Amino acid sequence: MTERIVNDFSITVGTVNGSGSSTANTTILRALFKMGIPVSGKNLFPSNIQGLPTWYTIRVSKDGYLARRDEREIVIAINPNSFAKDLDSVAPGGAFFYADDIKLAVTRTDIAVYPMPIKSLVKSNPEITANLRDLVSNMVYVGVLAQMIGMDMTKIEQALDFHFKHKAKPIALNMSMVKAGAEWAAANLEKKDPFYVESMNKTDGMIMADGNMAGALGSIYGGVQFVGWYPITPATSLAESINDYLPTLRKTVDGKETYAVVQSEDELAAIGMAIGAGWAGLRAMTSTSGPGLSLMTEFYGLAYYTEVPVVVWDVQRMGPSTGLPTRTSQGDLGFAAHMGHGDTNHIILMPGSVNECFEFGWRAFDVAERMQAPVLVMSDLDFGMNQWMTEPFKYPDVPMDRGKVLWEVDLEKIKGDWGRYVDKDGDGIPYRTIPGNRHPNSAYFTRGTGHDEMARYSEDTQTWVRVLDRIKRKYETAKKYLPGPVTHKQDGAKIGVISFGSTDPAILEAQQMLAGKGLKVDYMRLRSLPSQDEVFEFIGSHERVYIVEMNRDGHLREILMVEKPELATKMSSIAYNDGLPLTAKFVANAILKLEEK
Amino acid sequence: MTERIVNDFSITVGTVNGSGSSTANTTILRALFKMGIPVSGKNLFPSNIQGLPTWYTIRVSKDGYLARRDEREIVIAINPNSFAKDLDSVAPGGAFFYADDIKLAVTRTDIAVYPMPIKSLVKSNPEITANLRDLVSNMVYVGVLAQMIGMDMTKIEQALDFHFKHKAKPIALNMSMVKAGAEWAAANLEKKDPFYVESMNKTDGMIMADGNMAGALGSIYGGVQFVGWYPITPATSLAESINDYLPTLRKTVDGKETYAVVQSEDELAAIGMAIGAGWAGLRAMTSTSGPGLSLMTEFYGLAYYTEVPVVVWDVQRMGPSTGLPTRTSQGDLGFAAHMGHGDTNHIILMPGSVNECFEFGWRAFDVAERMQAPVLVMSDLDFGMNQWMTEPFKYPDVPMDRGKVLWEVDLEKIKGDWGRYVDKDGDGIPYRTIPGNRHPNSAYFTRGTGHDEMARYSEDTQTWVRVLDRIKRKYETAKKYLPGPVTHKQDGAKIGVISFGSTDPAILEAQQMLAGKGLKVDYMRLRSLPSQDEVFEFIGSHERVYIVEMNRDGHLREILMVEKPELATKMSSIAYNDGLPLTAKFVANAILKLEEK
Amino acid sequence: MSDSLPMAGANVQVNAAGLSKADYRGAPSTLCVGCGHNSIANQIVSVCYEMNIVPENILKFSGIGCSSKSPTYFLNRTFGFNGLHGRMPSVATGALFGDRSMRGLGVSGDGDSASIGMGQFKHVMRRNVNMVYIVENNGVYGLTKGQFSATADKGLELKKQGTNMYLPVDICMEALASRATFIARLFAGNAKQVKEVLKAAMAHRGIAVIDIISPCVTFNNQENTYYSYDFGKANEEMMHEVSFQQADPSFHQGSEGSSISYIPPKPEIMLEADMIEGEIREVKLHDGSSIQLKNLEKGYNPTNRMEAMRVLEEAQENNWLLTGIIYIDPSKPALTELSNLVDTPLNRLTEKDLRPAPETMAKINSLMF
Amino acid sequence: MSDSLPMAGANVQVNAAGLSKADYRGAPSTLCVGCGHNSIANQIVSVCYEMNIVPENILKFSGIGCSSKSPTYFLNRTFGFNGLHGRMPSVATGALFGDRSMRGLGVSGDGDSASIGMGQFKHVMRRNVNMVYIVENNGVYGLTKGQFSATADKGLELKKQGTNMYLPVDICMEALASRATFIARLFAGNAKQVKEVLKAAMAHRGIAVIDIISPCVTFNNQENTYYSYDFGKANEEMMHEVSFQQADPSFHQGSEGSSISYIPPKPEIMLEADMIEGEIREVKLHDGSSIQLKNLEKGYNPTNRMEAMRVLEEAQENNWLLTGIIYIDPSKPALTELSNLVDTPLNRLTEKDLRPAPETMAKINSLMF
Ligand SMILES: Cc1ncc(C[n+]2csc(CCOP(=O)(O)OP(=O)(O)O)c2C)c(N)n1
Ligand SMILES: Cc1ncc(C[n+]2csc(CCOP(=O)(O)OP(=O)(O)O)c2C)c(N)n1
Ligand code: SF4
Ligand code: SF4
Ligand SMILES: [Mg+2]
Ligand SMILES: [Mg+2]
Repeated sequence: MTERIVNDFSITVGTVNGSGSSTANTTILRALFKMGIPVSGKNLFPSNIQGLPTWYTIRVSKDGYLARRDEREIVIAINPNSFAKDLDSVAPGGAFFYADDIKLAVTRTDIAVYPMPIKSLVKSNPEITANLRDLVSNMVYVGVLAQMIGMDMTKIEQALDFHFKHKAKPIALNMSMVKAGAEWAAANLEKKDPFYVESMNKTDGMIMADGNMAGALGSIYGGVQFVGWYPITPATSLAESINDYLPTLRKTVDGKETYAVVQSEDELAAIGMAIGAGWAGLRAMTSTSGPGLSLMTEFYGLAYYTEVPVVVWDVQRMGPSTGLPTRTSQGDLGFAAHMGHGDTNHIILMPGSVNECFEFGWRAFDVAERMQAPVLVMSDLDFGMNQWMTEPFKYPDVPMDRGKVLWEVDLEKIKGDWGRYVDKDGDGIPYRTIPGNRHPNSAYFTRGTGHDEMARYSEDTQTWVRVLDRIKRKYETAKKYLPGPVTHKQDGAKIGVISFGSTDPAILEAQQMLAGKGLKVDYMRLRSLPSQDEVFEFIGSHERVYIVEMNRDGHLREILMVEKPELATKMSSIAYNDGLPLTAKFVANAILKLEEK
Repeated sequence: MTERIVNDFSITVGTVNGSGSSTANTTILRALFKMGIPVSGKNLFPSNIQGLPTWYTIRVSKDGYLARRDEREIVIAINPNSFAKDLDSVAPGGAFFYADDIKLAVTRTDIAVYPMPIKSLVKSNPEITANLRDLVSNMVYVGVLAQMIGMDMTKIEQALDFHFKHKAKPIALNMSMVKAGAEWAAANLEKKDPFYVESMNKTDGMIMADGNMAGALGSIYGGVQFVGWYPITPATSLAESINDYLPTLRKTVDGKETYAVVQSEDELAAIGMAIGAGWAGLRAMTSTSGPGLSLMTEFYGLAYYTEVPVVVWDVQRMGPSTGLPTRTSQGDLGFAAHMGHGDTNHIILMPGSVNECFEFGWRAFDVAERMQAPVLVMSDLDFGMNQWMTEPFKYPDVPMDRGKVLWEVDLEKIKGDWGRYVDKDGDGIPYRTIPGNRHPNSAYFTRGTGHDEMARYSEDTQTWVRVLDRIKRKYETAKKYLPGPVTHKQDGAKIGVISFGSTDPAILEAQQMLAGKGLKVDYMRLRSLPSQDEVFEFIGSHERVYIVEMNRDGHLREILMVEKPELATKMSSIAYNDGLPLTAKFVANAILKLEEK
Repeated sequence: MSDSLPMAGANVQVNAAGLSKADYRGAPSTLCVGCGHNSIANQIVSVCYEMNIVPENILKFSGIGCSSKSPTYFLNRTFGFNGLHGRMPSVATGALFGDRSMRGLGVSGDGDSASIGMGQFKHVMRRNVNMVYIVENNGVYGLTKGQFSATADKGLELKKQGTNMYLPVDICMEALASRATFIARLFAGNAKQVKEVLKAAMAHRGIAVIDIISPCVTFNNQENTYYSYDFGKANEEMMHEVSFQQADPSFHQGSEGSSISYIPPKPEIMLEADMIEGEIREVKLHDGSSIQLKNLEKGYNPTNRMEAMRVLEEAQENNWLLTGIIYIDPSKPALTELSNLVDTPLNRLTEKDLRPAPETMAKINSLMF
Repeated sequence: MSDSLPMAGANVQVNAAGLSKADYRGAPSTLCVGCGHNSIANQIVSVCYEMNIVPENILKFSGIGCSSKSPTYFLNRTFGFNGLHGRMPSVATGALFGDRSMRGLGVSGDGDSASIGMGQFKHVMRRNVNMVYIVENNGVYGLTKGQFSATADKGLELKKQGTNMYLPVDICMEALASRATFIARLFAGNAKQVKEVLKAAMAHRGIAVIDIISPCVTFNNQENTYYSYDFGKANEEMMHEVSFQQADPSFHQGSEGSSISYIPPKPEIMLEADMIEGEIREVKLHDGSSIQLKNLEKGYNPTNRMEAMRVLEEAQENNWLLTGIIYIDPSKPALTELSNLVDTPLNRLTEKDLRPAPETMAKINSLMF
């Protein structure tokens, strides 16, 4: 046998959608995390509810790399229908665990093979009645795996304790099957692969969460008051999590609500309601994915031109059209940047970690209300629905920014001398009053048709140009309210990489890989659009810059080229999207290949 | 008095929406046209039905320039509410005709002023009963003007004859008021301005038409079979004209219909129906403007990815949002190019004359069926609703291209060995069968979700990438089926101008103006996107290229920069849009100013 | 600006809210002279004045159309949102959460609500949003110059459109199916009834759907304009020929088919005498056609759904325009009452109310694995 | 590819169209075991086979949802279009003009038709498009994992959703209001009735709306899954705790709230014995709740709109699931019959039929001023 490989491999479970393995997989993930080993878990699932092949892949990385890897060192095969494929996918020298009731030939000899008598172990436990068998059978492979790679049993028990909220009965039941698996493995299997885990302390102070829950919590800490939403994968759990947490976090002591969540009849209504609420002074939002975003186009343009603050989360999935609803992508960017007929430009926030999903959750409202504009937060399925190790959520470090709002007292002070679209401060941002303001000068009429500074209907050509130019100016002002880029430098690097969103871990890892091969690159992660000067200084100061993104056409590069044509030729596109999260290897290889040319 | 100015000035009538002056104005336009003088007529009207100020402006140009001019040499003021503004707007040395029942002071002394006793002349005609007075009163100013600038009375009579379809009674009635006006003017007014018209032969063989009617006729000659549409200014008259002409041009001898036109409940349904029809093998289309286009976004992405031929006309008005529904713009381009979430790229046809509205009307179907793709034809309000002098419509010079379609016999020949999305010819364009094909191998399932070459549902990552890359390749192929650019060169020009659509006359005129000032420019008008190599050769071979367009952000420039980053720095933007058609003066001044820098 | 605000002078008559009628006015109408929509706007002004409603306590909403322009023409001192075509309901639904003490007052059209807006219209009723929802119903798209809307009568002929092949959407029947809690049908020309029913609607909690037949004097049935009763027979043909640039679907067509050159101003159609319960009265429209108004019978019980369906079906079969309050259910809570909202208007809450306390952060983090 | 086509072998039973049952099959279902949608797909196969329908003479349509996936699972030899969420009607409307000899067969869901698709659903009925329009109604969004649809019962409780506050949209009442020409309500578990009524619907010209109650065995009422009648009481609590990762809206929540780990396979709910006219029968669902099926009375006259409304209202008040053909009007022409189309299918016309003759060009040009 070769050398031990510790805390540096991937585990993939091939199973069936709806078969209950997610509890087992989460337990593995959580136990490893509790052992102090950096992990990330990704669910590769079909757009169906029950019965189709699903994979869950866990990366174990002592170095803290969180990106997906293509290599599968350990594969656990539970699904007869994907058995052959799963067997094929094991990396040479890897380990293959499988349910021994799958009566298919295991032909490979370059890997360690471990059959597991899952069915018989479950049956032999008298405590488990027939209808519970399917449910707990997955715990057997947890036990077998734990035994073979050296997982800490107490951590598994802790994981189950957390999962089942300290309820003794299910914990004991599940734990009994874990133990049965482990004991059977100890007695019957001989270790033939090099993969082991060992406790470390690299997860201290970290949490694990998915981006939708983070975004939901962030929104709640941002004071969200109105959510209009319509279900769509992979955005659904964002609104649902808001719904879940609001009562605990935001009800008043006497049980009253400071918010409203309405599941609307479709996305047009969802954003329409949110715009109505935003106009009426509430921190309002909606969340959706590609098809819903397309449907929101007309309303988005209305919010742009009427200057109504509203936050829209786009948890991206693979498009165009219905596409692959359960695969990840960054393909909506180009569309979102031009969303709505006529001249528009939009503010886009691009969280690059689950932690930032939380942060941008609250920050988006500050930006929207400050700028009096729709703000799009672009997350994706990989963030939204997968478990990520991340820094703990940080309580907002700045007070809420409610923007330029005039209430009764304010209007009295200025003797009602006020116009909705007057650029009093020269920054392009006007003042607004909020319906419910009872001052007799407070009211104005909001419309998507041409209007002057006093919000009166106008078809005057010069007025039109003036208002639209002022709005454009407002988006210049926006830059100073938007989160700037984050840069990871390497001494002496001449080439740069720019990216955004969930590609971050792959690029950070690729940066190390490339350094290992002697190629130094500086890496800048954008966090918002429109871009600050810093971004172009970065591009300008490098010989070449690779713009890495998960789509076909290289949308971010297009946007940056348009913003700074002088630098266009410095920007090369590395755009690829097959629906799976990017790997470091892909990024490193792509850069190497382009550098060779 | 100064020198006579012949056939080179503008006439503007300031009147009230719904007051019946359009017959009078069209009569002037038509009579001038019949005198052989190049003319263009533009209606500047409010988004209302009755009672608000409206202007009709006629350009008379011996040189054949058809662009709008800002200068108003002759103004006819009929509307008390716009009287002061109208008076103000007369160019120094110009002429001001006004209804003398408007009791407002005429303060200017630098112009010729002609009061017209419209009310009393109408009243004094015993043939005109009270309820007809308002209707025919406008003919008085036609007569006065005709007399003062020397219009040919027989041509006016011909114009009325055409207008009233040879019906003697209304012709006589209207003509009597024209004459009354002319006679009164001859007897009472002294010519104090230099503006005259004289017959010439510059309109021989030309026609006058609006772009919506041209597009409608073009569509009919293109064999349109299904129209799903929803009313919206300024697109409405396109579908309505199709509806008008279809029975005459396309019913069979026994009165049966070869087409169907459905006014749908909204734009989502309009394009949905058209896509259904296109899928079912019909030449199908819809027409709309900005807000409707925004609503079509999701369906447009579906058509892109399912590869259904469908033609969408966007008769642009001023956006964003509801904007200025009765003002023109080219502001939808940037949005349209990225329409739909996920990666897309679209074929856009951009007619540059009313004649091309006809031509692209039929050609769009050929392109859509050949490419199996949605095709957007971008017109605008200026084309769509104004009267343009143009070459006669030319019967299509190529047979219909129905693209790669397999019927029963074809399938038999290849023994049913066929897959909907197989790229058999290597040009990215697959073969399709059409519902109604009774061959047992003909059927396939169309879906917006991931699918393989056999049209089977697929979530396979490599299949996804393959299909999407193939579609991208298809758009490369498209270039050879698309109308290429039209170039107007000037010997030795070092700078270029690129534009598209209804800016054409302004730029052609500006080209002459600039030449007059010693600045030679080559001008290329794009007629489609994606762009052919020619376009970049043009840019590459000039020192600087100005991209002129009617929007705020310079969309065409953005698109071209993205297509050819190497040339990005050569492209400067001249983008301006106040809702009015562009003037040559604006273009020339903008170029001069930028050249000075 | 402050000087644009009308203030009640010393000897101006004021209502119990201390406001004069001028405080309820809007901008001057830009609709056609004689348009039914104008008279509805006037009634809204009167109703709010007479009910002593403070304009700031209302929120105005509309979609897109001639009808949807109306909110500009009443209640200048009221916040208003003129949204997108067919999407008034969603905007209103969200906005009314801002301060739930406010009542919504929406004006839409038949195209806006029954064509493009059908989905939102149905769902806003189901949610019982706290607003008066007026459909100014003319069976036609006014603002885009006369196409059939979904409430156009079957068999109606319009220029450029041909004959309408479909049965009309019945706004009140739709409201019943969607369980709106207040449903009425009115005729814009019956000012007295419009005023009375509007008052009841304003006083209702939850959605009050009012289908007001409001003839488009310019486009509805324009083909027959020359049959108009107040135009002399002698000039009929002439008027027709002279006033319209015809869109004749033949080879003899002029080239500017889609624009109407001249729109003769017409007086609003108003009832001359009040109607009594159960009365049936014929009213002539400008285009020469007539409608049969029928007031609901005395003793009609508007709280019974089956009865409401019956009278609507009966009216439809008899070609009556049935007017009055067709259905009412005062018991159902409005959407904003279904949730247990704090007393302070949501839009007056501050950071203290909206941002969970810092202590909660650690607790939340402890839940994350 | 040609080899994928099932061909009737020598000793395979064939129908009058010469086709075997296999010729009507679709791809294997990927829906949950026990889903009501599957049994409907099976009935469609049987009906088409028994009616000797040539599969190429049908066009399949659907929107998005579990239900909308169904068309993949029947009639492989039929062209199908799985469009956008809620927009099946428009695609079908356009497509059926291609060859008007074809009959449309659409499958949608309650979310697809009554929520996002309400507008198109109402308008396709008004236009009487020539298709069977099945709503596989489960009161829930299946494919997005269990949110309330617009047909969810008031008071229904769902995980992560709380309690539904709104009354359900009644598909049949909506169909009546929109004047659909064939309206039926069925229960997926009553295979015999589904088959019979489907046959009648296929034979109808114009739109046939069929509201089929098709329980979602996975999400509808999942909160109460442990009350399910075929699960032993003893294991209830355990099953509940073990099978779901709860989305407990409290501080004790796990972090993966939105995913369901385990979905126990359940048998389809099928009636054991035929029902007779007028019969009322209670049927238990997997979640332990039950529905009261009521067959329409003998002698019920389905051609009377008022009667149809009455029985629907009555059923609603009594909480009956009324099944059978509720309304039928065979006299109204379908949309494609309203126009005077040529006999040749439009999609078989060629340039000669479609492009006006060259001579017409000069004539047209002469009209342009
Ligand atoms: C998305 C969209 N589609 C179309 C239009 C054009 N449009 C403006 S008003 C209108 C119809 C209005 O009809 P209705 O609601 O009946 O109002 P009316 O003018 O008859 O009072 C249409 C189609 C639009 N503004 N937006
Ligand atoms: C525009 C759009 N919004 C949302 C979705 C997500 N989505 C897919 S299916 C579905 C609900 C389907 O519910 P229903 O029609 O009742 O079908 P069921 O799954 O219950 O059979 C939703 C909301 C989508 N695909 N497209
Ligand atoms: S067009 Fe008709 S609906 Fe519009 S304002 Fe005029 S009369 Fe009223
Ligand atoms: S989730 Fe429900 S509706 Fe969807 S397939 Fe499963 S049982 Fe059927
Ligand atoms: Mg209307
Ligand atoms: Mg459903």
